[in-house]
Amino acid sequence: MFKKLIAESTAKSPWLFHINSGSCNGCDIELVAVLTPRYDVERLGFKLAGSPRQADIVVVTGPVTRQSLDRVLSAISQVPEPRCIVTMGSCPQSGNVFKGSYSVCAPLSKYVHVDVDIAGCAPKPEAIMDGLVKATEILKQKRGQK
Amino acid sequence: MDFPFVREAVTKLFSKPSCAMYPFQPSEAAPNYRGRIVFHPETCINCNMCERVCAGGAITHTSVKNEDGDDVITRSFDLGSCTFCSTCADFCTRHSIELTQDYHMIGIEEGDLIVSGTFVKKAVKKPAPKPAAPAAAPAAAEKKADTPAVAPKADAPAAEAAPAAPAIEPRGDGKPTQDPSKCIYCTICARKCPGEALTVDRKEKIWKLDEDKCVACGTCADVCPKNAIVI
Amino acid sequence: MNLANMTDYHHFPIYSVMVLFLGAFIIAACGSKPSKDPKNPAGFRAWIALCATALSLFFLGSLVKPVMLEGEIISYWMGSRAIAGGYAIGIAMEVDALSLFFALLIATAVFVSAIYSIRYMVHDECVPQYYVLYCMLAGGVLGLVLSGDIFNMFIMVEILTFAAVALTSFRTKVYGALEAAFKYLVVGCMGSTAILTGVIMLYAQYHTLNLAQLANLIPGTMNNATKLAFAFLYIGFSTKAFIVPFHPLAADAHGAAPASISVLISGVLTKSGIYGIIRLTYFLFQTMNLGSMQFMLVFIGSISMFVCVTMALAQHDFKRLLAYHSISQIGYVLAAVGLSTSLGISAGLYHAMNHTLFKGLLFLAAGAVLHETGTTDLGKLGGLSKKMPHTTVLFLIGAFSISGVPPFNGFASKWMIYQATYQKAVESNNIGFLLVTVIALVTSTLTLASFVKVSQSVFFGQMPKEYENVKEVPFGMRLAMGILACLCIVTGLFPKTVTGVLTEPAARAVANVGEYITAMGFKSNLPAPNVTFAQVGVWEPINWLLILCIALLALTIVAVAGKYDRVSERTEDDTVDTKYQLFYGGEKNVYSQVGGGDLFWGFKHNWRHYFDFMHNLHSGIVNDYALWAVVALALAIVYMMIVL
Amino acid sequence: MTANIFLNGLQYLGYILIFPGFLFCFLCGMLLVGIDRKLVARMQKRVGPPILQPFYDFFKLCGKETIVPAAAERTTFLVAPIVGLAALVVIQLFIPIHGFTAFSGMADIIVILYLLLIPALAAILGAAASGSPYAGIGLSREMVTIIACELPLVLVLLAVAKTVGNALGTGLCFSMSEIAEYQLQNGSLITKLSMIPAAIAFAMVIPGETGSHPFDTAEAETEICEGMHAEYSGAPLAVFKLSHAVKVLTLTSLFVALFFGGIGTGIIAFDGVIVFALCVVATALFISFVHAVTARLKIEQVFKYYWTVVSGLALVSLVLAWYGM
Repeated sequence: MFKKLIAESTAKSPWLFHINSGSCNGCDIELVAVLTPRYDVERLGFKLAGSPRQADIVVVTGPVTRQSLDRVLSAISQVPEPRCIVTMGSCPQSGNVFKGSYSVCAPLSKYVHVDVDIAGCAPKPEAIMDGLVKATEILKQKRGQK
Repeated sequence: MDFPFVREAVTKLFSKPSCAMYPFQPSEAAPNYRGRIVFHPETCINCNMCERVCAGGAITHTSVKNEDGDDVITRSFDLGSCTFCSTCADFCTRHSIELTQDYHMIGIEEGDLIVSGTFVKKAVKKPAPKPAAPAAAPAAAEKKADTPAVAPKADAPAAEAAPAAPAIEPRGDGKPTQDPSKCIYCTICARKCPGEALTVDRKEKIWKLDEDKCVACGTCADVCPKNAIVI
Repeated sequence: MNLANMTDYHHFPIYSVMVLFLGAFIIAACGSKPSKDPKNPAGFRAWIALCATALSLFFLGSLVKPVMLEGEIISYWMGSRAIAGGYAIGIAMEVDALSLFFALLIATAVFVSAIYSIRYMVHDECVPQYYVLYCMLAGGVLGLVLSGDIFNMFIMVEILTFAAVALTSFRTKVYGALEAAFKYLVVGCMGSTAILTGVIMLYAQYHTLNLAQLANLIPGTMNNATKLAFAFLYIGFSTKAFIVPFHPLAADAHGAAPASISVLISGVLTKSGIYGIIRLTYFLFQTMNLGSMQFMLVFIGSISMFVCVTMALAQHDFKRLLAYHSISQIGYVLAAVGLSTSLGISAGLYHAMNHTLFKGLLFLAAGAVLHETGTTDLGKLGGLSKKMPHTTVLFLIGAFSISGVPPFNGFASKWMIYQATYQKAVESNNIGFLLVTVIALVTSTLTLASFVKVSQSVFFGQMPKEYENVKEVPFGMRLAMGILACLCIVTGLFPKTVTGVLTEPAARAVANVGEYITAMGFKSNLPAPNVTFAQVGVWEPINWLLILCIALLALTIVAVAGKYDRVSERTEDDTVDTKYQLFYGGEKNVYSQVGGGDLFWGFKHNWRHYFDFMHNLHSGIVNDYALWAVVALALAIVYMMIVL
Repeated sequence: MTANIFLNGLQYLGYILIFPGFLFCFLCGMLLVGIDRKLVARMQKRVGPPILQPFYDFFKLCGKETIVPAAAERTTFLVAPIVGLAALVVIQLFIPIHGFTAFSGMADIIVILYLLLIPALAAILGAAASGSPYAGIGLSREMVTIIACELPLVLVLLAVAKTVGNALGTGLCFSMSEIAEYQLQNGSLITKLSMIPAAIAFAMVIPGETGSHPFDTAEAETEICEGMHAEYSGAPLAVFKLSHAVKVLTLTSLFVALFFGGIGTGIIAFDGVIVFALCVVATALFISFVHAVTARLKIEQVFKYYWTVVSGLALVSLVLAWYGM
């Protein structure tokens, strides 16, 4: 019974940790827009966590610059299981317009398993919500497997 | 201390929230929103203009020969690398690329964010057949230069012009030829050429085609104000 | 003299003092050749000191039954010379409950500190001499509180002052040790001289040195010379208690002295000062029924507790911080004693006892840190809890006690002090005493803040690389700390028993001056007062602890059933996994210890003008402090002349 | 005889575990926090999370992995949250609910003031044991907030003690159960002139003690990564969240017990509901509303605010109480 309760709760209370790996801030402000009264993702139980230790979903924005690569990876590794990694915007998925730069290490999926990609540059808040809802489903699955 | 939001907080408490209840109620994107790319391979002429103008390097193509010796070309758009700037659509002479209002672009499996389309580019027969080419057009949707949309257009002016100056023959491989008698060296064709294959010098009255660069897209013929280009 | 006569408990007070001096003599007579044992450089001399202190504690402990429980006052004339012609000419010892109370505290602290010293003093030179001075100091303080003779009190003050000065500068290689000893010497001698002057003036007036007789003669016959003597004596004992304005000396002395000596300076020397002041005000001059005297003691106590706790918040050194807290807690004692209510005296004495226990524990913990790491600078330490878990637990017990966290002993006594001050405020309808309650409560929180600072800076947080090889301190040192920690818990859990056995008899003795005088063979017409210790508050630590334990047990069962303890931890072989590193915004391998003197920036920023003022005031120059002493003496004289 | 003792023990065990102990604290505290989050959202014109959201958060955290950082002191790190929660629940037992006083005879208001330090201290030590510098900054701020709240709280409690003492004729009264008894007979303390500033001051202390806006400098998640809880994950974090919820309940019910006592029916079930309703109102006014209209203060502003404005109010109350108004 408790297992089911916990699995249900996992889907209902995903906390986000946002990592900016050299983003242009476009995606970042869209992520913040999701928390505003217009979209209010807190309806679904989402919350921005301040520390990776408390997060369930890691949202990475930015093209993963060489400077930030180690930091991003160590922050992601500090998130307790079950966790879900979401890349947001085109940059972490491919490098976008920075592709091929000496200082850019994108895509992130070369280094860690990415669960959900949210495309868009920057994605629309609705698209972000779509992606996050998908991520909660994945979280619940992972929780259920445990 | 000053609390400027007291009244607002109280009034808001008793008013309807301003949330868009998105996941439960669908929400339309604004008009002219540039969302998911839709590719119409049937109109694509493989000019690769889109690839060249793409800032994010999101557009790629692969080309495989089939048993007929035709090129099977697959063009794919990686939405995960796209900036949705719409430049490719703007540059596409055949309007094969379209950015829709669909913003639900979520990738979970590999390939969820890839939009692609395949078409066959007929291999050019060296002994070029006459304008009979258009006849083949209705047969296949996947055709290149001689698509139904283009062929009649290209033909019509040629047919009109034929009595006046029959000297200019179409080359038959889809690449343009100039009719010097009609050409006014306005350079529009050179400027519009996606492959920068044309060099036009107004003073010297030179019209030159770099055959390696030409992709036989027919833009030059379309834009020519004097119908001086024959394909 | 037969054996039965010798084991009569009336001899025990003098035994307990003599045993210490005898120990000092034997140790000195044994020469100063260091022993070959690297773990105990003093060899058998350390055991002699330990035995002497243990015997002393035993003698005093066996006096609890007759003196505390049965209310007997032991008067003891040396050389069987007693009263001749109405004047006491012999040397007397008089042990009432108050004396015994302080003597027990002192003997306990001295005994525990002696256990600690054996393993603590291994890195020093001349350790045999250390034990000589140690026993001298202990004997001096014990003699002071057991003496029935004001001149003997002065002599004991001299002995303990010089022993303390020598021990302060014992580690001459420590930066500032000699300077601290010099400051202590200068101001301490001013204090001793003031006591001597007071004694001389009293003798000139009343031709006797016996405390009981003086107490019988002085009240009612006060003249200007007596008032002058009172002021001199008061200032003299103030310097021993290090209360404001003599607090800077304590900081320097504690910072430089070995930790085992800091325990004595803080837990024992200051108590001797408090004892002197109580004897002076309640017995000799019996001035405590005057509002002005109550005001003076409570005022100085409140100033001491608040000024010193804020000074402590500004410190960067573990032992200096403890030193200021020491004075702050003495401020509590003085304020409570100055209330002149039975509950107040009982609370004050209770707190004095607790102060000896927890401050001793804290100083020993500081010594343990110094012993292992070689520094007490809060800015340089960190994360020692992983290397010294027992010391950390013991330190935390001490820190909780001093901060007044229930159910430790500091809370029990502070809580009585709050009640006493508030009751006094209500009884006297004086809103000023209410302020004392508030200051005491706030000071308690500031104390907690300051010990949070210490625990974060020293025991928790991150460990600097150079302390990776630090080990737990030897068992002997932990044993000493453990004894004090147990006492801290026990005295906190059974406040009723402690007050019933120890502090209430002492408070009764303070109220019952007439009996003190008659016990010595003088006639007194002071009536025996009716003493009650009514409290308004309710606090049942045992029941509370029981409930907390049940709650904890229930929670633990739930937690264990819910696999609370199944945690991911770094295993030994996998040392590079970033998962178990601290979160630094993603940075790797960063060392950043938050701690040291500026931890409570938000508080200090608001008080910056006050802290600047205090910083400028405490110049560290001995001339200034001597000047403060003179000014304090002048003010005391003027005040006494006006109000008495 | 033994059966009697057994039954008594069972009854007290019931008090500790069910009402007003763990179960009550868990349900009501979580509900209060849920209502608080909902109300804040509504005041910001949002829909807000479901009222049961704190329960979801709690159970989710219970199911997460608990990571103990390599730099942390394991035992303290794990034990601190449990001790803090247990201490809070015990405080809740001492606070009377209308006439029902499970254990209120065992502690007075000064003791409760000190017991309130234990959960904060547990959180501080847990944070210190985690070794994180963010936690270090967080605990420093938490401690300063405690110092800031302590002065007004002390003044308020002394004023209450004096007022009730005056009325009872004993001069002063510290006992929680006597204060409750007095209010049962003579109506709420808030009806007294001298208690109004005290009630306001106590209300202002509630958000500071519970660490909610605008006094949440200690766990400012946007600047110092949740501060004290920076390294906590999984079940210990869940316990901390629960502690926070219980603390909200404790402080609001203390507020209700001190100033709005005597409102009730005498039937324990109804009284529980009434007290809880009053707690909800207090939460709504002093936590949610203040949260919605203010932005986070700097730590030195928090300190200044409490030691000037709030302490001033409390002092006014104390002086009024002193002169018997």
